[in-house]
Amino acid sequence: MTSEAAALAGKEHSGPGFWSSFADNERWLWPAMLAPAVLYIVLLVGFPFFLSIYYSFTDVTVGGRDLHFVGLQNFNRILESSTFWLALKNTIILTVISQVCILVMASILAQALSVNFRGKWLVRLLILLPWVAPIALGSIGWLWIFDSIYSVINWTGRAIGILGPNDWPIWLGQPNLAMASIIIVQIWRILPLATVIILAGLTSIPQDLHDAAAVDGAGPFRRYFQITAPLIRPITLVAVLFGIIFTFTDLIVVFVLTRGGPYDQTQVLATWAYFTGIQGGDLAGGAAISLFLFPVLVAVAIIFLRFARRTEVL
Amino acid sequence: MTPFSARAGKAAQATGHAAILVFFVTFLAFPFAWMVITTFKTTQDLHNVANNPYLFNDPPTLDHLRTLFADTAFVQWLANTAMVGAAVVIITLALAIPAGYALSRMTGALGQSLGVGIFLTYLVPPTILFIPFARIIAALGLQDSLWSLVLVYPSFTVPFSIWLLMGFFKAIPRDIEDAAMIDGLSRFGAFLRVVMPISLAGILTSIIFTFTLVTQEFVYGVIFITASSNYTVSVGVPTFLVRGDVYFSGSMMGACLIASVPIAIIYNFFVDRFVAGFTGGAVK
Amino acid sequence: MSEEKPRKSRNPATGITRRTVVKGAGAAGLAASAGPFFFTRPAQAAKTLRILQWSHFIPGYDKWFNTQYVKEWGAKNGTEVIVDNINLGLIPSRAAAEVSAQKGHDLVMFLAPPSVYEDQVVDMKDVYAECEKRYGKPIDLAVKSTYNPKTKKYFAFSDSFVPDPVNYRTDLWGDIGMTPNSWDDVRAGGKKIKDKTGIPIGIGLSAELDTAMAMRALMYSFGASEQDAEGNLAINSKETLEAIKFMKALFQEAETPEVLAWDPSSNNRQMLAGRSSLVLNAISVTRTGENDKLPIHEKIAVSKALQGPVRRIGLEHVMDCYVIWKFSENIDGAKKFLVDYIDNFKQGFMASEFYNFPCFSQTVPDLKQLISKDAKAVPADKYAVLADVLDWATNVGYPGYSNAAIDETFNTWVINTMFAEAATGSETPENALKRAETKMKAIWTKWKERNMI
Amino acid sequence: MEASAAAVECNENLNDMATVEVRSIRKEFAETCAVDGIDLLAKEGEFLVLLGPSGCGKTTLMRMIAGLEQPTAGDIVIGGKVVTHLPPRARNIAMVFQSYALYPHMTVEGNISFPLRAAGMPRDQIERKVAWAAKMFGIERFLNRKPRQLSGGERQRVALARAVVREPVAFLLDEPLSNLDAKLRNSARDELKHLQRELATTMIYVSHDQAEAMGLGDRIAILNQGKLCQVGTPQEIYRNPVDIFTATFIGSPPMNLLEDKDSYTGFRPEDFLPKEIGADGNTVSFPFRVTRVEYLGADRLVYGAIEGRTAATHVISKMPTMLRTEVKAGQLYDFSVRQEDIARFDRSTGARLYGARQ
Repeated sequence: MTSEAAALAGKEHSGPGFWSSFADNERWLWPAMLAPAVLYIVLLVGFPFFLSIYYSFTDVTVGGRDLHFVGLQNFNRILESSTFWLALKNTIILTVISQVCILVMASILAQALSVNFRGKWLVRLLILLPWVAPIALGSIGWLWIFDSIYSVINWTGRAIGILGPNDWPIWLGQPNLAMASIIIVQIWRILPLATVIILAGLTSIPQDLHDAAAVDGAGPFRRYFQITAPLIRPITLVAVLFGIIFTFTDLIVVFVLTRGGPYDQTQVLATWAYFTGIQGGDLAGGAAISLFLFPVLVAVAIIFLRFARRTEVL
Repeated sequence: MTPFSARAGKAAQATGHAAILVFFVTFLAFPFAWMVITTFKTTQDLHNVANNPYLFNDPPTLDHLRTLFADTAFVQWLANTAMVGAAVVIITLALAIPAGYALSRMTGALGQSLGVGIFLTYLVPPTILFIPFARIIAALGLQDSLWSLVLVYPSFTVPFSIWLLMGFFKAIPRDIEDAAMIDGLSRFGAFLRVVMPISLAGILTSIIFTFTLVTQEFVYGVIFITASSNYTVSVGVPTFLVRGDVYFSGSMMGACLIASVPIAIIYNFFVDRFVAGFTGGAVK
Repeated sequence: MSEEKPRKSRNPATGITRRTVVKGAGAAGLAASAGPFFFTRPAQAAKTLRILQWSHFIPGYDKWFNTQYVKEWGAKNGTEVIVDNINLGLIPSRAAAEVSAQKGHDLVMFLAPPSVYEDQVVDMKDVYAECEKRYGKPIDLAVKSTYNPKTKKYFAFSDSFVPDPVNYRTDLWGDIGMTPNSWDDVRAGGKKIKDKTGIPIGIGLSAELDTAMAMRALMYSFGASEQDAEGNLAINSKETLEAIKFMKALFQEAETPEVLAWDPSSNNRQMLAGRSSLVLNAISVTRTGENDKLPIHEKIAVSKALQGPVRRIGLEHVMDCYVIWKFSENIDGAKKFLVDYIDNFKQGFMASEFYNFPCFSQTVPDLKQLISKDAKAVPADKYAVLADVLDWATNVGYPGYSNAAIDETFNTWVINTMFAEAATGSETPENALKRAETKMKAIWTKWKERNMI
Repeated sequence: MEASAAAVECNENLNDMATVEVRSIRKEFAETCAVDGIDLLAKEGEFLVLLGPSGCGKTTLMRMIAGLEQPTAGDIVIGGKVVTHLPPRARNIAMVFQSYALYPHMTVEGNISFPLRAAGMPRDQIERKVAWAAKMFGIERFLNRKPRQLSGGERQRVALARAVVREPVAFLLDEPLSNLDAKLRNSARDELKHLQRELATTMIYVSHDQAEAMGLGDRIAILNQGKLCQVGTPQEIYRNPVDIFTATFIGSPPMNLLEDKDSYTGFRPEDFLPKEIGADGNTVSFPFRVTRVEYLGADRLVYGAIEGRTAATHVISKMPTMLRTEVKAGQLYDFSVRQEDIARFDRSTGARLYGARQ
């Protein structure tokens, strides 16, 4: 035993070598652990990001590499364009409406999934599907569903009598319906994630609290709105924040479904930036438009993070 | 309450519950059901407006799947997606776990603002980045290589995972690391041998997220890769099955199904762990 | 469809490609999948020529081009040819990335004149000269689409174009005793058919290629145009306004809102579903019907561009425009490839099932004869009407050249939006025109400043 | 807890100089000074309790001894060797946390063997040691369970076993009993004391519970606001507090304090008894108006105020139940304290002026 202990002690007292002091000293350890990620982010996000900002102050096009500084000209041009305001409005409408719907629907669905029932495994699988489907393909699936000729929604609506023989909504052709279609697809793809996150919050609430509230004579609704909802608020905020980010920066759904049409009525900032910068060749203009996305998102994120920190998410 | 009314109440509740589930399953899974039908319908059947779209008016056909597998590099695309996904997951974890941990343990304003700063980088939209990226990729000689995607995709998976893991690590009591250090590990050793295993659920969550984000990505994939054998599924399918004026709907729907359903099944096995991972940082 | 292109890496010992080895091993899955990680550069041994072009609408064309033609050419010229086919909508972003990177393919095919890239591409003058020596002058359409008179530079080389005829249902038009010969016929007959059967006209009003072509055809035949022959902005004219008003009436009388949501494939589907009486499109509609054995293709006829108040004129549907980047690693090879391709153009014409029409007419001297007897078409002379296509087809930017300003206007769908806004009534025709003019003025100013127009 | 012969043998030769010492140690956080120049020595085999209210710096002090915090100034000496700049693992100490800090992903066995595995001990030795420690704490049955499947008391034993198994120079215990219920706490306290006797290892124990401190400690160090107030045996601390803080912090109910001109007069409740009980000789008596009487079984607590002073001062008397003297609320009695039981404290500094008992 003695030798054992000695060996043990010997090993432990081997003195502070370089590695040892490094692995123990938080002053060095934290920077060392952060360095790879920070380096990567600076090189592969920061650098291109600032390059883009630089572009937005120049007159660069896809066809040329020589560029001249033009100051705020691109931004002025964008702000004067009615399409910009339309795209901004659409982006906000799309984000707000889809998030509100997702919040309500995810809360209901999570509540329904939080109890045990037969076939839950399958139900959960089916519900998860939209989230794992590559969104470009999922959107094409919806394109097929919304097709102006073969729309299965319209066919079904007619078959069950909701739509009259002369009703044939053109989902992607009428501005309001087109917007609605895009919102539906956004809800469809983000709802599973939001549900899973909120479900996570629900399962983390101790049963005691529900019992206590029940004993206190609270009905199911009071129980939900006064006990459950406040308790899952922080995690709900997380779900909503992700939803906002995913919706706000998304290009694919609009790109596949309507390409901003009819006549720019469903244009969002991300698609308009793409069409201007890449299709139209006005790289500087495209960069300037997509830069508008960033401050808005940052503002939203900061508000959310502040809320969330108050509730100890971050 | 009489036993009868109690039973009636219960039945009503069960019916309501079932109705909610039916509604949501229909909404969320219908497009996939539709994909199944479309995949196996003949082109003539698909394009006949007089037909009931739900029925197989012609006998089901495997033609669309044959097109998918014989005329496109679909299997290769799946494999590419899996490989890129795996590589990005490894890079993401290697960068995000240490960074997330360090941020979760750094005291003071610096750690906090660094954390927020890293999260904000997640908000930089890809539309801004991809032109400069093209230059970087070219400078490195990676055009048309899957390595270009492996290099670029962490630009959105790393900030996200750092943020996710940071919340998760914060929920782990410091006592446990202190105990490990007293028990003979270094600060770093405590992280490796104690914190990491405890955080498995959180790490799993970030793996799932990373992988999903990779399979969803479209814009970079289109721009950096032109060789058909190097496409990922997200890019390959719409690129090859929309030819000029014609959509190969059947094959495309089949591709979407094949690409999604297996992943969904795998996720379903992990969803409880995933749920635990997500709440790690948010609800104690 | 997507033919495996020749692999870039060769096993030097055996000379067989890696792909062959893998196929031999029967491992289509994981073994092969590791490949893309390890082969990022063509092997240095042989010269290479990398071509980027669209996935041709006729799969047979890609098959011929990728697996037969370029292989033979490569063997003859000691060059390994790599062809990458991508979706037509993705060509602009890919090109942008290549220019930004200053690396990419040696030969890139655009489907519309890529004037904005003029600074980045080599002058094709000598390619044209060489082909002209052998086959006479290229058609005017090709020159107008690839030449910048201001800078005196051929920024692209056009081997072929795709005609954009009218496709209409013979049965429906027969029932009302009309044939669509003029725009007025389309409006009157379209209304009649729609009132009678509920089947509308399918001329798009969306942000996509087919609409862009159809609207320009309408404008040009009304005597309106984006620019004059000298390249000055000329959109604001009473002829343009007339065209807009006509389209508004046509939309409201003979169409449904579905055309507002379309992509380039939608008019094909509408026609093949029997839900359309007339569309403006390439022959892809009937070709799809023939290939997919949809019986309706027999009822679809093809006719020449519509007569307008001023002239009968239509657009090319697609203009093949090959460019060679200045930074290309095999400029000479690319040029030689183009010249040789013109030598063999007839094969391409056949492989494309009459989709690609020659820019050097003499390469297919018996074109008229060929198209008058088609194996699949019912009736067999369905496509004979395309014989005089050059008399009624013009370029984007008519009556001037297809320049950078025209290109940007085209690609940002300014004209499409103008017509759609007016047709739906969300703007008055005058306002829609004014909005378009504002956008176009900015574009013209920009390119004038750069001395590109 | 069974003391096996092996265990005693194990520890016999271990700690030649098992002292733990801190020298003028300071710890400053961003704006506050958590530990403000403390000198303290835990003798070999001693059970030293660090006692103080929360926020007094006792946990920080312990964490510095453990190496989990770096002192701003001063040195830490363990076994005669300066370890100030050594990481925790090089100090050969064990620590039991308030939360027990068991590794949730390992079984009990994994938890106990963890320090041994970390030190790279051969497998067979680890097994022997784990068996020994498990037997010592009677947790053999739980070896394959995960911590979340254990009760609070069981977890505490596992934590102790994990600390004991590596035979450290010293144990640091951070309120290890505070998560147990009252009954369990008493028996655990007992066992802990027993364990310390057996192992004869230096233990430093942090507590905010004076009863626990009095019961366990060979010596108690009282800390307040980062400073060391007093170190001494429980008796010394109780009977001879050096300042008002110690005097009022120790004892339940705390020492009565009466305001004088420039000092406080202090006496313990149990020394404040009816005059007729008070023994002859040198006593000081006070008119005591009783307001309330509490029966606690063995004792009566008599609450009231001393009359005839400028400010009526509330005091408490703790009377053993065996004193049958009748005390009723509302009545005025004469109570007295022996002169030697009275302490005086400086009014401004709080320091003791002269002792009641020399």
